[in-house]
Amino acid sequence: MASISLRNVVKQYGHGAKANPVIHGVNAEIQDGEFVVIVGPSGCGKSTLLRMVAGLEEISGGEIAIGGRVVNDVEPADRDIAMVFQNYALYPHMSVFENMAYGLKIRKLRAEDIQTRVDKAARILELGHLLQRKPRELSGGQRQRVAMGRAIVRDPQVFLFDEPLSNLDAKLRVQTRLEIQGLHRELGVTALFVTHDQVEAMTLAQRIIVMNAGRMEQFGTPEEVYSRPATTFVASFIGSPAMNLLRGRVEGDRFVMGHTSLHLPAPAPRQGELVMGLRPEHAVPLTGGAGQSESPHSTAWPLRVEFVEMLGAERLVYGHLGGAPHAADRPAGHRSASDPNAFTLRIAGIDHPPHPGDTVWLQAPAVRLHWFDATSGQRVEE
Amino acid sequence: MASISLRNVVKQYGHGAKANPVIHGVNAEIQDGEFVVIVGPSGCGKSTLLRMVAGLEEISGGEIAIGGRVVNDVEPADRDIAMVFQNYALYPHMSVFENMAYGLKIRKLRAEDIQTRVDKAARILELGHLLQRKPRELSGGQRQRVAMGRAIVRDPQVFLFDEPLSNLDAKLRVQTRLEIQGLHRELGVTALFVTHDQVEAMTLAQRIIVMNAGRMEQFGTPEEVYSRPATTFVASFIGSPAMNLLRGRVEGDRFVMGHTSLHLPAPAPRQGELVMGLRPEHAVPLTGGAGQSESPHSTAWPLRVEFVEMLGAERLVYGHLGGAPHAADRPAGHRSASDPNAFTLRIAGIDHPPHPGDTVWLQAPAVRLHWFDATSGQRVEE
Amino acid sequence: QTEIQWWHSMGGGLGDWVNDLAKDFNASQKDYKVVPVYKGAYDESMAGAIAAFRAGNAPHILQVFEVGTATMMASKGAVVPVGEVMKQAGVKFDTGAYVPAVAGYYTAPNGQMLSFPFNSSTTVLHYNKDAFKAAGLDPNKPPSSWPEVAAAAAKLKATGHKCPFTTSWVGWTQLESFSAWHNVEYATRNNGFGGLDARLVFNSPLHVRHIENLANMAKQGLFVYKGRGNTADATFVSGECAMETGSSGLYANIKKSAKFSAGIAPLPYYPDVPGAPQNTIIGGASLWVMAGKKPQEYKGVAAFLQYLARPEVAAESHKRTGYLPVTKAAYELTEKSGFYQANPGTDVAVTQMIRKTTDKSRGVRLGNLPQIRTLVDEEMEQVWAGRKTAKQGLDDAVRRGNELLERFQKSAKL
Amino acid sequence: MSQEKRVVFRSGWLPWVLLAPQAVVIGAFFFWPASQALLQSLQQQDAFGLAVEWVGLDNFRRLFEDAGYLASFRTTAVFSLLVAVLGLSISLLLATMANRVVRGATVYRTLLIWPYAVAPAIAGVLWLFMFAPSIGVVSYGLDRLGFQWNHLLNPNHAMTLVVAAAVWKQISYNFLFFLAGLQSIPRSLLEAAAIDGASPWKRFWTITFPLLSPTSFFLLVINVVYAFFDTFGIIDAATQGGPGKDTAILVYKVYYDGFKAMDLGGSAAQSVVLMGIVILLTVIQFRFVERKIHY
Amino acid sequence: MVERRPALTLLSHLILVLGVMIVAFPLYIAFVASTQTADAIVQAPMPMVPGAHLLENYQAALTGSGTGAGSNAPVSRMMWVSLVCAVLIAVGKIAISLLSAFAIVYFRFPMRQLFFWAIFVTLMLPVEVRIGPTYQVVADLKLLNSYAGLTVPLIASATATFLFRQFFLTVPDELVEAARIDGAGPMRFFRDVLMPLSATSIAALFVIQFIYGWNQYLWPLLVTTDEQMYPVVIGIKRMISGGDAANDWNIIMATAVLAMIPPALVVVLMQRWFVKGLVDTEK
Ligand SMILES: Nc1ncnc2c1ncn2[C@@H]1O[C@H](COP(=O)(O)OP(=O)(O)OP(=O)(O)O)[C@@H](O)[C@H]1O
Ligand SMILES: Nc1ncnc2c1ncn2[C@@H]1O[C@H](COP(=O)(O)OP(=O)(O)OP(=O)(O)O)[C@@H](O)[C@H]1O
Ligand SMILES: O=P(O)(O)OC[C@H](O)CO
Ligand SMILES: [Mg+2]
Ligand SMILES: [Mg+2]
Repeated sequence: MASISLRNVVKQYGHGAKANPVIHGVNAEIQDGEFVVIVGPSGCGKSTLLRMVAGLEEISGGEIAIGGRVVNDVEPADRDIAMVFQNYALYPHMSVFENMAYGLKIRKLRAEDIQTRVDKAARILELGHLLQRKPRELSGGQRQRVAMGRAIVRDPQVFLFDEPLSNLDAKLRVQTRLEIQGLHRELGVTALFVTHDQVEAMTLAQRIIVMNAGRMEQFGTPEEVYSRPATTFVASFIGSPAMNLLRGRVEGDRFVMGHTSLHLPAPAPRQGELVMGLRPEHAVPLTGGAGQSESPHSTAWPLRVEFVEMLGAERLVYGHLGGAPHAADRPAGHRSASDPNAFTLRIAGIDHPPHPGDTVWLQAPAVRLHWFDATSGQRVEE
Repeated sequence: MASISLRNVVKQYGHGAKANPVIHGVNAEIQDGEFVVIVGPSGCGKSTLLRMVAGLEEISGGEIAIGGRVVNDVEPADRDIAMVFQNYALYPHMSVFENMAYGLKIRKLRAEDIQTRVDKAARILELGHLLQRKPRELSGGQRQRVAMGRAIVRDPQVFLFDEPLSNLDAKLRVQTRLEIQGLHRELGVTALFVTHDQVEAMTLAQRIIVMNAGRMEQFGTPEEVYSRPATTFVASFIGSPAMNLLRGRVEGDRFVMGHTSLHLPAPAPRQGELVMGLRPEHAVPLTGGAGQSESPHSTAWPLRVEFVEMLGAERLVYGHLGGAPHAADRPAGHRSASDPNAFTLRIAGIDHPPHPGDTVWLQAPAVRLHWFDATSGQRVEE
Repeated sequence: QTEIQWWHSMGGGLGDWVNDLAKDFNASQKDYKVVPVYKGAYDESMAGAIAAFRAGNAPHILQVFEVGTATMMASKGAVVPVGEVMKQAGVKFDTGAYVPAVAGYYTAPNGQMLSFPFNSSTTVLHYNKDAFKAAGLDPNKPPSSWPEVAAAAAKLKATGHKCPFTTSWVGWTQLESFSAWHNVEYATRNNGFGGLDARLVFNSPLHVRHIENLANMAKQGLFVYKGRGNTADATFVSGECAMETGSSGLYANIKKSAKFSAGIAPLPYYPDVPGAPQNTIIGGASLWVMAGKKPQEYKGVAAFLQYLARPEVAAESHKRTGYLPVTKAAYELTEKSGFYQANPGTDVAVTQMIRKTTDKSRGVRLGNLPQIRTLVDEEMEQVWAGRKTAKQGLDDAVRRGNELLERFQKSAKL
Repeated sequence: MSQEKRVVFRSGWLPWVLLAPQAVVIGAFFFWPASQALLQSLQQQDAFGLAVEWVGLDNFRRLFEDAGYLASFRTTAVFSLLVAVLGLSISLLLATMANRVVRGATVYRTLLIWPYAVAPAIAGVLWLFMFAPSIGVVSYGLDRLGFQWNHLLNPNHAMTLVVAAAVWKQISYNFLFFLAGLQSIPRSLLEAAAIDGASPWKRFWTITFPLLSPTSFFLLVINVVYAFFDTFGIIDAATQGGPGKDTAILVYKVYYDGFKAMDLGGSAAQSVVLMGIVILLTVIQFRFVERKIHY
Repeated sequence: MVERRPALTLLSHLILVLGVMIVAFPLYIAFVASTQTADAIVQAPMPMVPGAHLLENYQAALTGSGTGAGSNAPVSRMMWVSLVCAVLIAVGKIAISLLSAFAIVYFRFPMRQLFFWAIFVTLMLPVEVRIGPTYQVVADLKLLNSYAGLTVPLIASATATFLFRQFFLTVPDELVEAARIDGAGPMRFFRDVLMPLSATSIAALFVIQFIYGWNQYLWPLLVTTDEQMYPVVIGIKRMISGGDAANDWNIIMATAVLAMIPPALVVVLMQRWFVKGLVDTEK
């Protein structure tokens, strides 16, 4: 087990005029035994970062240290790491046993030792009865476990995962997520886990690195990232459905967006152009209010419902704050994210749902409002 | 537009000794203009059923009628249907326009008519600017829309969809779901839609056919299927996380599972061996109760918490009802669904979450309890 | 033991003969071992040997058909004259002992014998006596002139014979030998004996008349074309064709395989042509000794050639194959043995050749003659198929052939 | 498919060692001889290679003035076209049928695959044997039907004979590739077309055939190269280029002129022309491969 | 299939049966001829059912005791030569191509592109067009009449290299990465991962190259002058090129059948891999 330090890590592909910088100086200290998830949209550089830690990509600038030792020039094999790939990268022609044993064989371990280690890993992962199979004879989930087994037997200081769950179907993904978590608890090895799925990130991580376009936007616990997103990017990326981000002006105790003006439940941190964030699950519909057209409350906001989606235990209500004149007759499929005061509401329970055309009155708890700078997107605190 | 009747439809592959029956007599009347979703686990025969309606598979027994006409021996081309395939099955060598026009050309429509129809479909689907592209130059979502366009231009009586969304990524899936719904509303054509994803089924369907191993388990509205599942299979298949199904004996006003005995909030429909169902989102944690070890309430049930998963807006609490002596020290990954009194609880909000080891007291609203026959799995009503 | 590579083109019964010669020679002494290798038909083995020579891998002895003679002669550095081989090996070599009509062909203007006359043949008419009988023809009175050939062929055809007459080696039998037999020029400069600037002239009216005649026979199904080179031979041996103009050397294979009784007659001619019949010209092949070998190996070559020239060996060969006797002694030996009386027809070749020769009938010795043979084949195929007239075909052959001669003249002077 | 690997091994010497055997072999037996051929095409030599003269482009000039050479071009074009078109269409027909029947497809495949194993020279011998004017079974049969078969004199018959032998030999190879190509066409496309109302015939021409085009193009190039070069053995065994020069394709002429007629310069010049043609073909093929539609 | 048209299926079978008959006919004739006496064959029409002389004809062919025109070298020896050549060509080509494709795909080194193009140029240019100078080289190296001379020049093309390159490019990058993390060096990766993965491609190429090697005609015609080094294809041609005498068609056909058996076995037994290996890489 070991800590991992990223010190101003920079990566660019190509040289000179054709240089294509993809990581712009990332700093992070990952504790010994910690489970850190790197999350971000496709192409933001997650894999690149991970692969630099693995030693599969050269580091263009800065320093990476594992367990205190700078590894910039150390071969992957000598970094004492193990990696689980998105497509598992199992050797297709080797049996499960051979796949797990390969790295040990290369390290010239004695046959008995290999046997013991593989057996142990197979026991942990419940792969015992599959040892003689070839990867193509396994289901997706089983392959995934073999890939983990291959990593475990090596008994490395650091585990690296590059989207190891994205090839699994939804059910299996949930189950494997639990397994990985259990495993980490059991083995306590430092782990760096890449995903673009924020649910995965939230459920797995002790701490999350949120990346965007080669930059680290936030590094914190899931709690922090969810409750106090550092930027609009983090705010919209974490949580599903995404946080409602409303662009407007704070004028006194009101928030003005075009023709709509909302009464704020508490003073905003500052006046002027700001982005206000409110999660769909945090806006509280005023129960008696469905169908009402008059505000039941001075700080209640009207939401004109366009469309309601049923998700079993809950519903998503799509509409516009303050009511948008033409929106209602567009087909639901054509709502666009850039709609200025589009708003999504998430309500639990299945009784008395609102209907398209209704106006729902919402209360926004003051503590649930997030404020961001309109230009930099940085969080603004009082 | 047309109704679809399935009358005792049977399908088996192969003959005689090697016969492999996969559909065991399905009966359903689908109304004109209705949107029906067929849902079920992989291999249950959904595609087979759909393909029989399309005419791509022979019907081994029973009858299928479209718009009142029995089509058992009608060629697919003559059934006046359109189908959207899972991998879209776009003709890779034809442009988007040609793909959509193909069926019309074969039917020898005049060039102007083809142009008009394709243009109209392209407008509806916002494909206008893509008409000259080849399928490989399109994104997944766009391909999906072309596949739908190809179906629309034909102006068929019936639309058939075989898992048309499963090749899309999560975000796109949600969006396309909305589009399909909008489209159906617009065109009003009878539609049969296959999926194995219950969320998709719930959000899209006017009525759902739940299939299991070649049998139709329930045919009803999403509401019905969610609130009054006809069998334990439907109960566990619809809703996520799945309904908690507890196997035990009703003895008077108590429900006994091994060493655990729960006080029922209302009398069960009958005494003896039954399966009791309760959805994770329907059990109400008694707010003051976290950490308490004494029942705050005579009909409150103790849940010993083993593991809590954070999902942004809500949490999943995994544990055992009545407390299981050895469960706590097993890693979470190894919880198994067959654990007799394992219980999952879903709670909204992020404040004061319970911790592993705590006991949470739950209240089960009587109306939320579902009862099933222990052997047949059929719903038992008073 | 020194190995002597000998490449030849003798197939079938002739192949047996060649192998026997080598075996007998090898058995007769212990120093040398002659290894005969069949390298395909004459043109193939010659091409193969030339390529091998360029690659430094030529055999010691190469059997080259007579039309390759000029090419071989012009390649001074590639071959060692037989006379010299013999001299260096200290073997007595008397050119006078050889049949002049044969030896003359392989002798350079300076009198040096360049190659060893091994299997010289000439053109004869083979005919199937059984078929003749069946057609009501006299098996002992073969046709002697071309009109008679046509008449006999017509009779054979009338009695259902599918292939009354055919010929092998079209260029040799119908043009080269034909010219000598009628004492007309095939090429200028004494058919090439007089220098490298010889040009083809076998498109004279007589030639045209003859080819026209054959073309007519072909049209009537009296003459059936059976392919280039000697591929027609097999059809005579199998009995398919009743008459064939071809090599006297076919005798060996007829003897070996034919299931009918065959006769040999002189090559037909046109009786109205003054001076005809003159004499036919030499065919078959001679043995060339290739340059660049070790003295010890040349000794072996000399010993082997000397062995072949022994009267009893040469006479036996003559009797066995139908090829001409190489030395006068061999001829006399054969005559004395009464072979010709016992086997009527076997003397036809000898008598045809031994007539006095003229400048026009001594033979044909032109560069690139193998290629000329091929293009003659090509042109004549057009004629037999009726796609060209005899005149056109011959004119084209002469024109194309002369281009080859020009080129040979140029490259030989390099 | 990416043209580069993301991760590469780092070693200064290993790649050279790995390449060495290939480099030596193609250097010695490909590039050196090819350059020699180029040189020789500018020379005039006597048969035994004892005298060499530089003649510049004379050989090429002579070549393109030679009606026979130009005729050989035509012959080659006709021959290659016939071999490619017939070979491809017959095997496509068979493959389509085999793809249809499901039952017995492997049996048919096994039965159809044999000629691939037959050497062209032997194929030539076999067909010659069947068509030999007097003893051949086929020519005998034709004769009985009142058809006079004579490939020794009739150029059409000769061409038919070599084309038939060449096509026969190549069918198996084409068949295998077409079958694989057909089997890789997603069923759902054909089902979609069926729902769109296309008849089997229409489906074949509008869906199957266009989707097979990468396979077809690949096979077309392979077949043309086959017809150009690999059929030498067939021609040599069956007709030797005759009658006249009516079946003397380019490669046969290269061989004949170089090895039988001993016109090395001319033959080398022809080699150079052939190389040009093949390189052109290769470039076209490569262009196509690079742009090739990956469905 | 999509629709039910028994007539169409019947037609398919008819066409296939016809195809099989046409394709098989020459082979059948060859076999029948190889069981007759030489005389029976030249009777037109020749018998269409197998005769009784199978054993003696094949024995005659194998031991070279035939009496026909041309060469009578024993076929057994020729088959051996053919076999050695075909195997050498196939194995040799595959071996050097694997190595060079590995170098080109998995390493970056100066002039890599040059090498690639050099290899690419050799792709389709057969020996036939440079046959004279190649013959000269072989002769200069004293390789005439040797297995090396018969095989090495035919190895000198890069078809296989190109194919392997194409295949290697489809091997997921992650496998190399996994191997590197597992501590495997280049050669170890080559041996443990790449080679086993290329098995189908190797098998396909083996078939193609084996057939190619076995069926060579023009090249052995030039470089062999020793009957002991004749491959069987040459042997057959040698048997019929002598026109003086009737060909022993029975022996020739027996030889032809013998000459077909090994490559046919290779093709038929490996047909599945053959196409799979090629289709996977080439397209
Ligand atoms: N070898 C390379 N050469 C040039 N650019 C590259 C290379 N590899 C990756 N990139 C670029 O670097 C950026 C980051 O890529 P990376 O693979 O790290 O993204 P990612 O966050 O892992 O995305 P995903 O979720 O899709 O896997 C991308 O814009 C990509 O195009
Ligand atoms: N051609 C066939 N021959 C034999 N059995 C088949 C055939 N096609 C499907 N089956 C079997 O029929 C059953 C139902 O298959 P079907 O494709 O309808 O399932 P599905 O519900 O669509 O599953 P999925 O969600 O995986 O698509 C499966 O058990 C399958 O193995
Ligand atoms: O068959 P041969 O040996 O007599 O030769 C005939 C001709 O002379 C060859 O040119
Ligand atoms: Mg990535
Ligand atoms: Mg399905």
